[in-house]
Amino acid sequence: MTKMTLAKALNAGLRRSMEDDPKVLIMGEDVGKLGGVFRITDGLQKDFGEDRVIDSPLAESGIIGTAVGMAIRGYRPVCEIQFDGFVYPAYDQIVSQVAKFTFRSQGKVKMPMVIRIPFGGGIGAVEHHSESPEAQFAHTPGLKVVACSNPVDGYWMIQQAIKHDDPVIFLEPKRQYHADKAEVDETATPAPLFTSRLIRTGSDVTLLAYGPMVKTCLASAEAAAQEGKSVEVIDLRTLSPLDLDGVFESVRKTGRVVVAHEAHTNLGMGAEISARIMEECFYSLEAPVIRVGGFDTPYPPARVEEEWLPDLDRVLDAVDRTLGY
Amino acid sequence: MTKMTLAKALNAGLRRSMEDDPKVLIMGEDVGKLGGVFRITDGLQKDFGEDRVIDSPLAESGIIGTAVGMAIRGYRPVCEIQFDGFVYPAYDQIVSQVAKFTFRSQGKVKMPMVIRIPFGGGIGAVEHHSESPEAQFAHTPGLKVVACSNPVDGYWMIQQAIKHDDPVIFLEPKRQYHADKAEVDETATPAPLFTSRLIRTGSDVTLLAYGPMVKTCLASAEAAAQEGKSVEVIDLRTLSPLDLDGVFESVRKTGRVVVAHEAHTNLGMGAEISARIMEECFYSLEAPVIRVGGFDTPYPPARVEEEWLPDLDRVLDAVDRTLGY
Amino acid sequence: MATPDFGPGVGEVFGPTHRDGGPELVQLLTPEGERVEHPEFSFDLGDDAIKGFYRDMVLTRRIDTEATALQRHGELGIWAQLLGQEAAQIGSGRALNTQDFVFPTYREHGVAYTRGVDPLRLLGLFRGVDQGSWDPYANNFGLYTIVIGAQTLHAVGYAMGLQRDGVVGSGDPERDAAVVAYFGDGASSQGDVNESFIFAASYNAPVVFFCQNNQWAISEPITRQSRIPLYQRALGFGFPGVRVDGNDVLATYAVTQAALERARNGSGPTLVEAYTYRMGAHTTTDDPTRYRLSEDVEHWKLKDPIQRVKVYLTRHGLVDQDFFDEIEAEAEQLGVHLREGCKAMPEPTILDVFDHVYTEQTAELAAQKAAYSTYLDSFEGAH
Amino acid sequence: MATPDFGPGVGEVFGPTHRDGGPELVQLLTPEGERVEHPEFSFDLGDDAIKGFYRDMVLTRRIDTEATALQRHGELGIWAQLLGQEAAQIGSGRALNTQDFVFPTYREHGVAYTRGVDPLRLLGLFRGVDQGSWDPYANNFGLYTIVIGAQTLHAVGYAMGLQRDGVVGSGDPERDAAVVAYFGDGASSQGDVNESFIFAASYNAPVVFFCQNNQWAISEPITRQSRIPLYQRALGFGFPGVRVDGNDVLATYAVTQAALERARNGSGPTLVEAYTYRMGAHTTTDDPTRYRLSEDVEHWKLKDPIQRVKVYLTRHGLVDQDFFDEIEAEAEQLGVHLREGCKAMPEPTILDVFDHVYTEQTAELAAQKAAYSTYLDSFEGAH
Ligand SMILES: Cc1ncc(C[n+]2csc(CCOP(=O)(O)OP(=O)(O)O)c2C)c(N)n1
Ligand SMILES: Cc1ncc(C[n+]2csc(CCOP(=O)(O)OP(=O)(O)O)c2C)c(N)n1
Ligand SMILES: [Mg+2]
Ligand SMILES: [Mg+2]
Repeated sequence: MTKMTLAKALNAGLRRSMEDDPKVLIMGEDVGKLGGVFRITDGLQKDFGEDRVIDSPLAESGIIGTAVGMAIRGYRPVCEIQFDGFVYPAYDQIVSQVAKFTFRSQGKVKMPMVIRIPFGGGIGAVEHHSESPEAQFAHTPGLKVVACSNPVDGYWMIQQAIKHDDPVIFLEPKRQYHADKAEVDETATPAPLFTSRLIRTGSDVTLLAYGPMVKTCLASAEAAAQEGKSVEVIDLRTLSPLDLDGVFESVRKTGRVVVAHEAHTNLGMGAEISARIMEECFYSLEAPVIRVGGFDTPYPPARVEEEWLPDLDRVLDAVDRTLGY
Repeated sequence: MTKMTLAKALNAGLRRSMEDDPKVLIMGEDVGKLGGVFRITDGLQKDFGEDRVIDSPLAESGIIGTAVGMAIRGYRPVCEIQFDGFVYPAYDQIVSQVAKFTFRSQGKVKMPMVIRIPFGGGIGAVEHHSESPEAQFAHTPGLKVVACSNPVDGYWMIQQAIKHDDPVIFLEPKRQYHADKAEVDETATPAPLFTSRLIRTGSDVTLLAYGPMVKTCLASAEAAAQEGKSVEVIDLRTLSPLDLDGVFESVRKTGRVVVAHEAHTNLGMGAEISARIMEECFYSLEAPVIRVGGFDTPYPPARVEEEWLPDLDRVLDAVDRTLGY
Repeated sequence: MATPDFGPGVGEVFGPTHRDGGPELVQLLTPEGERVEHPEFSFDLGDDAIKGFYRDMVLTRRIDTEATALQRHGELGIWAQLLGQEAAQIGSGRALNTQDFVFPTYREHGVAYTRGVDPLRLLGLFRGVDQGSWDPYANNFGLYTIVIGAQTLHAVGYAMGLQRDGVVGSGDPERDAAVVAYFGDGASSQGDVNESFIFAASYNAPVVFFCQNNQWAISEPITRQSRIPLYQRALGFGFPGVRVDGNDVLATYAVTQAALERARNGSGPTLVEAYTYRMGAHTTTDDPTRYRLSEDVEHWKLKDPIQRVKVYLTRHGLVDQDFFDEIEAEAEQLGVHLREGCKAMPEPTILDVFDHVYTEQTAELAAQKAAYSTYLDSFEGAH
Repeated sequence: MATPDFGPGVGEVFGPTHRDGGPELVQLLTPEGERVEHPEFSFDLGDDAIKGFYRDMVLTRRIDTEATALQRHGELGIWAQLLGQEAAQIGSGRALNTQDFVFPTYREHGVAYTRGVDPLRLLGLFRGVDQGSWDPYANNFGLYTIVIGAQTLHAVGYAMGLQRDGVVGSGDPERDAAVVAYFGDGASSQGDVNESFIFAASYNAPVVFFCQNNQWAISEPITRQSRIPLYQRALGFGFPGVRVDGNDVLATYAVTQAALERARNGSGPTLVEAYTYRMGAHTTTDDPTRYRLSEDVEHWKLKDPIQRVKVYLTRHGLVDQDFFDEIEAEAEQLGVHLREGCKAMPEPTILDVFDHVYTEQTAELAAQKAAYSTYLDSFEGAH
């Protein structure tokens, strides 16, 4: 058992993956000596060498495109995208190459690649440093998309993603990197990667979140409890494929759902989840699924980001609104 | 009044826009002498010169990126992306630059740019030539996204998009280019660009479509009528912003909705539309909104594409299913 | 292509804007079938090899003409012809070792043939029954790539893998390997291709960038993409570039061989520009009369890659009529194989589409597949 | 930077892999403050201009130190320092005409100053109150660009617009215009930057690619991006490239001036590599001690761009103490302006965020704004 921040947990998970499998490579901008701008790869180049922890030229399409070739050669590249907003130059390689290789080769070519993306806002950064691109990747067949929300998941999920034979977009809530510490038991057996998790039981409303919003939603549930409202919270963890059986079960119990994320509400994950809940739990719904998301504007200047991002009060307000039906 | 195919109508619309405004430029691969692989720009370079109809080097990011600069200089570039699957190399310029310029400059810089994309399948092409990327653009604030479904709309919508001061992703159902002819009245007054249109009235089910699926859905409605089911059909036309007032009105009447598109169902436009209908018409819904979309697999080889794409029967089946509730 | 005029004063102000970058055009067999010497490159295989190349080119052209005919008869949806590029593909393909790996575009039918891929398999993508059914690992020949330029980065990444596997510069010819990235003149404008030059130079990766400059990117002439000879692009990235007569199979072999050798022994990347011409349409759906003059095509007919070898072989009495007859017979067989095989290709079924999206089918896709299968069954009898 | 070893045999096989491409480093004022002649470039303005450059550089450095201090005091979230790059920015910025247009990165504070942009406005992005509040058309200075390389394509497109407006090669100095695209050494690896070279060459666009090679891309040295001098990248695309001492304001002015002149008179693009050094951290959040030696920094201190001009001016008795005092006083004023102005910057309000997503607010956004405003009001009194 060690107390770790999310950043340290991811670093420890990466280290263990590299120890376990010599085919695991890390590539990205400034991942070497610097250890990445968030220090997630801190010390790894020193211990595993420049051949396994590779500082790349400043070109995201180049990073992902060459990683495709490494995967074809039998390696398991773990690519770091420095900030969410900089994944787009690599978008073509990700959606047209990485996502389709297994399909078009009828399984002959595997793409065991992990693309790590620090995502979301709340760190007072300038434009392009606080995006939430998950929905675009989840819309793309062939990719898998997961988001961790705490140190324990960070430690295990990154290792599971690296072991996995399909390409995984691995979303890390950068706002949480150095926030809270948690006990990580390196000997435990983690839950399977592509599963959601019930993290707080309740009977009145089902609250769905992932990544950075999990902490916020737990706080909202706590506050709601003070007001006598029993809120059940589920950490989705996997965005593609979605694991909604537990969600449907919860909805059949509560009849009310709030789904929260930082991404723009329009066509965000909440849209898909809302649609599926209606398809599966039509007769159980007492109220429409309510979405609490980033507004449909570009991410704003840092001085107003806290008001732009869904927070405890906005989630609470949504909980009240669904109970109002 | 002239009878035109969609291809000819778009060509005529482009021609008229270039006559009306010397600032209108066309740029893309093979748009000059060849007139584009679909001949949409046929004859334009001959009549307007190489300075206004520009064959570009083979680089999509370059096309959109230079178009941004032209727009800043006061031009109104109309960029042709040769096929839907080739818009991704330009994805970064589109979502991080084109979409955000007006916002970040607080309106000081306008981006009057049109990005024409022949989209959708059904033409027996090889991979990457039959994609439906609309949801990804609709999820991006700052962009507007429209899809035409017939020659008359093609003729007017392209001119309206070019006159519009915000960037417009202009989706053209390539399968329809040379399909049916329609009378185009060049003297008529078109409906505003960002509006949906009721194209068939009915009372039992509301059927929503855009682009290539409009024709299919009208046929399904016709077939349903034979079986005594009255289906109302709405051509959404605009995907961002969505114009759903007419849809909500229809749903309050029918209580049943089917939304169809070729794009992957997961996080496709249908997800957002379904979520909004639940939010707005919760108590009017007799059945969950049913989505008929492309499957969540990469676009398949041509020999099975007709079975992969939603067709008359699958839409009809969805209509029956919603009536089954 | 001539050096463009950079306008007044450049000479004095900045000095010449580019250098020759090596022999302007490496040629070892003239269009007239004459062997010629070149100061830096020589063809050191015997006449048997040349006979082999001749056979390869004839069969490759046959693959192309058969496939074109199959498209005309509606058996293929589309076909990307290589007519005129046989020497560029056979010369480079035959320079490869078994352990080398190839990343092709959609037009490398001749290279595929040299790798031992059954030509029939090449038809699947164009017939619309699959997206490439050969096993890339069986012949070290990757799947065709439609998105222009994307494969060049894959090639560099694979080459970086070779470096990490210790099979570069080991000195053991059985062991050392290299990668060839094929691409076209139009592709040279794509960001990905230029980034692949950056990465290859940065890591000194064992890759040969083989650009078939067939003068056209659909309707756009090479001058739209570059105003200087393409091989000189390499100078901007710090590795050698050379232009070879892509219609000269001997020169293409020699130059590719040298470039591959550099890659295998750890000397890094090379750009080879094979100067050739797309004699046919871009694809069977293209109409070149809209954008190019038949004179050009006529002019290039005189440089035909197969004819010059035939002239060489016959003039020097290296072959007799039987030689040509046997190859013709072989070509006939190949034609039959393609025609019959094409029509006999197994049709895909819609339900297979759900099976290889991921290495293991997800519950979501299993459900979609099951639902669709039930739906399809509902028509049994009904129709 | 030395030419890398391309491994054995390249010389014989392919000939030299790159050429000098012009004077390796254009310098007109040595670090010791001595004026030197250069065969191709000369500084033809008088000493008053040099005094002006000195003042410009001192004020520019002051903007940088004040902003850095404001960040330390929590008034800015982050700041991208230009320390050491004053000459590269003032020399190039002062070579511009009013009608020229600039596409900057996020570090061009000195260039912004030469364009007449109030330095205070530069702070907004870093303070988090806006994303650039100056009007790009007021000073022909575009908004800062964070996404590496994206602006280079915008620059080429704008330059193509100039060509279509007939303000290139008209011969009228009041009329002819050019564009400068600023970018860094790291940016040179991005696909967009290389595509901008392609487009500029293809259309012979009036653009100067001004690369400040400050040796670092955050923690990565230039050698990771290119193994040959960066200015030689231009050779691969068919236009001139030149390396200038970026710490020499006279040389930078002269070279940029010549490149701009070529652009304006219709001779096309030029790549100028300003060889300089990032004396500070990448940004105020960066810790360079993790990846570079202080010796390097010490070494470059001796090449300080401001000091050498000061030595020149004083040694030749071109200025007296008053000159320096006045500039110091001016710098003081500027400091006050920035410190007070920064704190006084109007705070954005969340409801403004909905207003400029589109040129006209959509019904959807109006509704989101209204709903959020009502929600916010619900707290009035409540809290
Ligand atoms: C990214 C991308 N953009 C556009 C296309 C459409 N397209 C297919 S082939 C082609 C021309 C390619 O020219 P070149 O690279 O010279 O290869 P060639 O076809 O001549 O062999 C184009 C524009 C594509 N396949 N991919
Ligand atoms: C597309 C993209 N990828 C990554 C980043 C993160 N980033 C910001 S600055 C920088 C280094 C830029 O180096 P260089 O081009 O040399 O400019 P300099 O900062 O040295 O002035 C990086 C990697 C970015 N802003 N954009
Ligand atoms: Mg070509
Ligand atoms: Mg730098």
